[in-house]
Amino acid sequence: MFNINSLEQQDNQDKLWDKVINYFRKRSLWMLHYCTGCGAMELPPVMTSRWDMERFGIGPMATPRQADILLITGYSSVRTMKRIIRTYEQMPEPKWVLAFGSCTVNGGMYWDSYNVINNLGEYIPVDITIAGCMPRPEAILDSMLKLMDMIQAGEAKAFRKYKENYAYYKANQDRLFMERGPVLESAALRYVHEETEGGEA
Amino acid sequence: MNFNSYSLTKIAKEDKDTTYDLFFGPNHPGMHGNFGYVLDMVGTEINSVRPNAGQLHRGFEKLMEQRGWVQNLTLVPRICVMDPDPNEVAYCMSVERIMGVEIPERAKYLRTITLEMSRLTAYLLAIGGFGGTLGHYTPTHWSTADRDLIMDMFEWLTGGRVYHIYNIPGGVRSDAPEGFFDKLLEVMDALEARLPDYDSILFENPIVHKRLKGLGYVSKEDARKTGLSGPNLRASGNAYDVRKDVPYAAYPYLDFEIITQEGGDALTRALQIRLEYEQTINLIRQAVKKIPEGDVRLNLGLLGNLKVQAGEAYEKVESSKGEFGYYIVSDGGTKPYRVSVRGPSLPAGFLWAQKHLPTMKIDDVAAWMGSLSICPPDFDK
Amino acid sequence: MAIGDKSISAPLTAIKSLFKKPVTVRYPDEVLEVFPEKGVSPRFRGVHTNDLAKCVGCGSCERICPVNAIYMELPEGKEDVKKEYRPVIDYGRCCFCAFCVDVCPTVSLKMSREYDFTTSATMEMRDGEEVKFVIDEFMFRPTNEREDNIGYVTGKKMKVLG
Amino acid sequence: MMTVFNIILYSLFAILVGLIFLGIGRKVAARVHLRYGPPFYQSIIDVIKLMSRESITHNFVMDLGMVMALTGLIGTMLYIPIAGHIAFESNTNIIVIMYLMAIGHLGMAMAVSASGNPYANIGVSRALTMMLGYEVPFFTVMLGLIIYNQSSSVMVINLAQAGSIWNWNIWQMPIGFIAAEMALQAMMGEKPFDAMIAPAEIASGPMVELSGRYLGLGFLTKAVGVFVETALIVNFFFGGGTSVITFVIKQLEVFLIAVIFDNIFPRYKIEQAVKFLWIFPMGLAVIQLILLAI
Amino acid sequence: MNRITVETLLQDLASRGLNGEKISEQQIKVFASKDNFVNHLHYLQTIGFEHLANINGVDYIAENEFEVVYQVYSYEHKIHIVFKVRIPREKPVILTVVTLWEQAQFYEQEVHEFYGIYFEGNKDLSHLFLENWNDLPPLRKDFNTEEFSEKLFGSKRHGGGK
Repeated sequence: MFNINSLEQQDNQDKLWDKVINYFRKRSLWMLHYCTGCGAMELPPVMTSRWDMERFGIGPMATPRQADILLITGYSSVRTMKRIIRTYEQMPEPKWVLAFGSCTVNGGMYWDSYNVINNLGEYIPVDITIAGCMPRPEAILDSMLKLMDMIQAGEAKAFRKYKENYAYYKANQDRLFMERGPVLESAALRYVHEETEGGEA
Repeated sequence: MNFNSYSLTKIAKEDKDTTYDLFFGPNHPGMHGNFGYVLDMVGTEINSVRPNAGQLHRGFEKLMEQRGWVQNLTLVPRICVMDPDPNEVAYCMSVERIMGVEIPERAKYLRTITLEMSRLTAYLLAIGGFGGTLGHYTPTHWSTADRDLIMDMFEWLTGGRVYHIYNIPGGVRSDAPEGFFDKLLEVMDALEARLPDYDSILFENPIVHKRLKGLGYVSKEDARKTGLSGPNLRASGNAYDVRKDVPYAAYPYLDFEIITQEGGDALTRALQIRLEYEQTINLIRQAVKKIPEGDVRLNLGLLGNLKVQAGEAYEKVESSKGEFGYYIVSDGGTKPYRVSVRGPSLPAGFLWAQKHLPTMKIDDVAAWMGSLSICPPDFDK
Repeated sequence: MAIGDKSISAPLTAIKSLFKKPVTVRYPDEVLEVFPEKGVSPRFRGVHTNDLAKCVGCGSCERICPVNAIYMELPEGKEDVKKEYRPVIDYGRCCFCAFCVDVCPTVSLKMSREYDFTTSATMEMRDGEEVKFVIDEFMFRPTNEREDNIGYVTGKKMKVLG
Repeated sequence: MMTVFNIILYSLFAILVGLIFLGIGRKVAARVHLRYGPPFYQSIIDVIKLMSRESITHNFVMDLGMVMALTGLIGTMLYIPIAGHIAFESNTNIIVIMYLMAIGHLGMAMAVSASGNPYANIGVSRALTMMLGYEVPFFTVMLGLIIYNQSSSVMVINLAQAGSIWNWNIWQMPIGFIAAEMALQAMMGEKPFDAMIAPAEIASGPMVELSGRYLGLGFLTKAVGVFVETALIVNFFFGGGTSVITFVIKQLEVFLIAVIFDNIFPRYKIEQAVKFLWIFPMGLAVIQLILLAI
Repeated sequence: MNRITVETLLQDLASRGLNGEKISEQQIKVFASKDNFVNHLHYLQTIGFEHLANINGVDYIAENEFEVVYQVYSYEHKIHIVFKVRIPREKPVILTVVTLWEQAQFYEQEVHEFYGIYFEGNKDLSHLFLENWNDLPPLRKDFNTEEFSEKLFGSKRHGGGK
């Protein structure tokens, strides 16, 4: 099974090899082609000719197995959250999460919506967060460059936090996805339709 | 040769063990937005389909009841990311209808210009989408870069690239900056000069014809009855355009014809977008030429505390995907009592998916979806 | 030839784009040169700046904010009266609509052309239980200073919503 | 001992050249898109990164299949002369090449169908169908070459074209060359014949479940594949090369033509692609064969 | 068929026992009872109102009634009808119009999901958008979305600050 101690040992080993491999990792970041919200609208300009992120070796990939970065582009509804977590857990390590836009920090526009989660950091570990609604292409590129620096320095290790604190994340996730009773007391007012009754009406 | 006629497939369809569920989306490169279909498959053929919606549901209509009349303007453009301005305009028009006010002429023209610019961005994305779904990335790269020219214009005019929040009840927020219209005309020339390139690489490409011809046929009658609107409706031969039939903004003063085509398949719908793209450039030029001087906004008092008298109205706007309608009920307070949004994509995304997809193979799903310009956020709400 | 007729030779004309100049803006080295000034447009709605001397703590921005991103806070060491309060802006909520700028009666609150607001410290685990969220880092507090002070220009009339 | 050394040297050379070709291809594609694109060594970085990542395997067959795909293609490469150098001399090596080239695809098919993902299965069935589509015309052209040269050795065909540029087979049998180019497009999986990858349809098909090392091996297979296929065309139609450098430049030209066509056409559906391959290149190849027979 | 105007349409509908009001030159609203509204809609369909734009609910909690609104438009006459049917809140049951318009299936599913209104005769009223939902249908006025968000997602009115 997974052992936290071994991880710490790994962290302490600051070998030259790690630095070399970090260079290759930062120069070839493949992101998952999954638009979770409206922030994805600024991705096409960044991916295509105008800003051309392929200059840095960043490109879109079709499936989570091939991807290094998961972009959470904007708000995520409960249903999307489920898919995000499933996707995140399918990605092989090392993996990084980039959160786009205000919605991922504190709910953004949809802070009081009944179907949108408020803080992404409660459910999966995030490496970089960009504010903006939605962030400009330049801001996206800036954050990518910053992520590259972090990878080179060996700081981008949020995916390890996920393993270390799995119980915390799991509890938060379960709160959304497990079979649960009504959240509000007003649910008792619900009208349940019976077929026979409907026939008379 | 119809592959469905193979008897093996027929046997397989009846056998429960040979069918399997395939999740086409939400995490799929061919999917437009965060949406999905659960396909019941036999081999590579689709047996039946179940739309897997709700990933984008935010409860807009509920949130709008919680916020003030003007505050809602930040919410409405987010209903359709690709084409946000029709939402703003439709919302403002509904509010103005209830209040019974008429906006200044210059504001009408500015609204028209933003609407048409927004339509251009959406059409360019649609052209890119056709390329992307058919595996042809050159037009995708070109069109997204060209789209940025208009985004720059938007940024100059309104201060926002994607969400402009430019229209408010009573007009628009600010006048155009100096030199804006000249630059806009330059951009229009540049975009028109690019059209032959798109023609040659996409619309005249024999393989594109081969892929799209006959795909997703919608007959004239069906298109009217099932609530399709916009380019989809016109590509099936129905001359219906909200801009002509229920004129709004400055469209009554502009000179244009409704473009219709017979055909009703994906290729016709792609060409429809191509033709309307040209028309849109023409409309912007006309509007820029005719724009009068004057105020851009009515004085409706302190807009932060705007109150709208009790009443209701349904106003619609022709967006790049079809008819966007806002039905607003006011009880005389500082917040709307009910805002209901009619998105154009629902009939195509749900109903036509169940009609069309079971006759297709997995190859065509993405191209079919792009051709009907399905935009999931507007039915997910 | 009508628009959209099939043509086998037409796609080959795309080869000429090989010899055109790319449209790419190589971002960290180059910036946009579309507008009268370099970089983003003069009207761009970026992060806020607040002229603390001009601000009168009226709270108009707090009331108009559609997303409850603004609340009034008393800076440290100030007397507890209404006019000493200053707005705090939460970029975990802000949707950059600039309504707050439009209603500001003294034109002290403005939006700069700066757009970069990125942070890497998303969360911190303490004993595997406590979590410090990034929320606090996304606050624009009265003590914060920003240099870019070009400001959001609203056009002919300064106050658009008032 | 020398043979082992040779094999390692040849395969490293092929991998390196193939990867750089892929990088240059991306650069050229980017220029067609009006952008700058990645540096030409990007593919090498990608592969090294993939090799260093966590790899998720589903079972033993998956490991075996990916290795088999790579070794199959490297094996093919050893029978192809590169500017006169060849690892294994053989009199009838066209037959061997024909046989070995299929192994790459079969290994891939084994590996990805072991993952059990329906997209991967659809992708593999498409790849094998496509193989059926392009092998028939390509080998018909090869048959023409064998008849023309009265030999099934690539070396002999190669040497027969030596001397003047007008001795090249591209002038002797231009119709056959066009057929071979079309088949090559399908062989390299470039558009319009990339139905087996098709991200927008089946989410990159065979590669759906591959991660880390397996995807890296897939990339290497692709790189060696590009090397082998372009080398065949250069040997058959462009007279090989006097030195390794001219040989590689000729290969690059052949590859770039494929890349440009890749960027100006969308993809055919699989049944359309096979139909096309069996009508046009096949027809041309048969015409060429008849012309040679007369 | 002659092009009909708003006035003649209102007269025509009044003769069939439907009250209507003019909203604008091209728009009217019509009130129907829940017993025979399907017949009226069918009649409207036969005289050219063939485009069903939307079906939506409105919750009039003060009057203890739901309203189901059918947005119907005629391509021929260029008139939009806001067709309103009221039903009691305690027993929200109404007849389906799937037989008239196929797309009504999904609009009705949506209204059912958001208001808990049952459409008699509609075979599939499963949830389209919400998953794992055990509370009141969310668009009803007695459902408090902010409280829900606070309890499930831990949102706060004023972010992380106060």
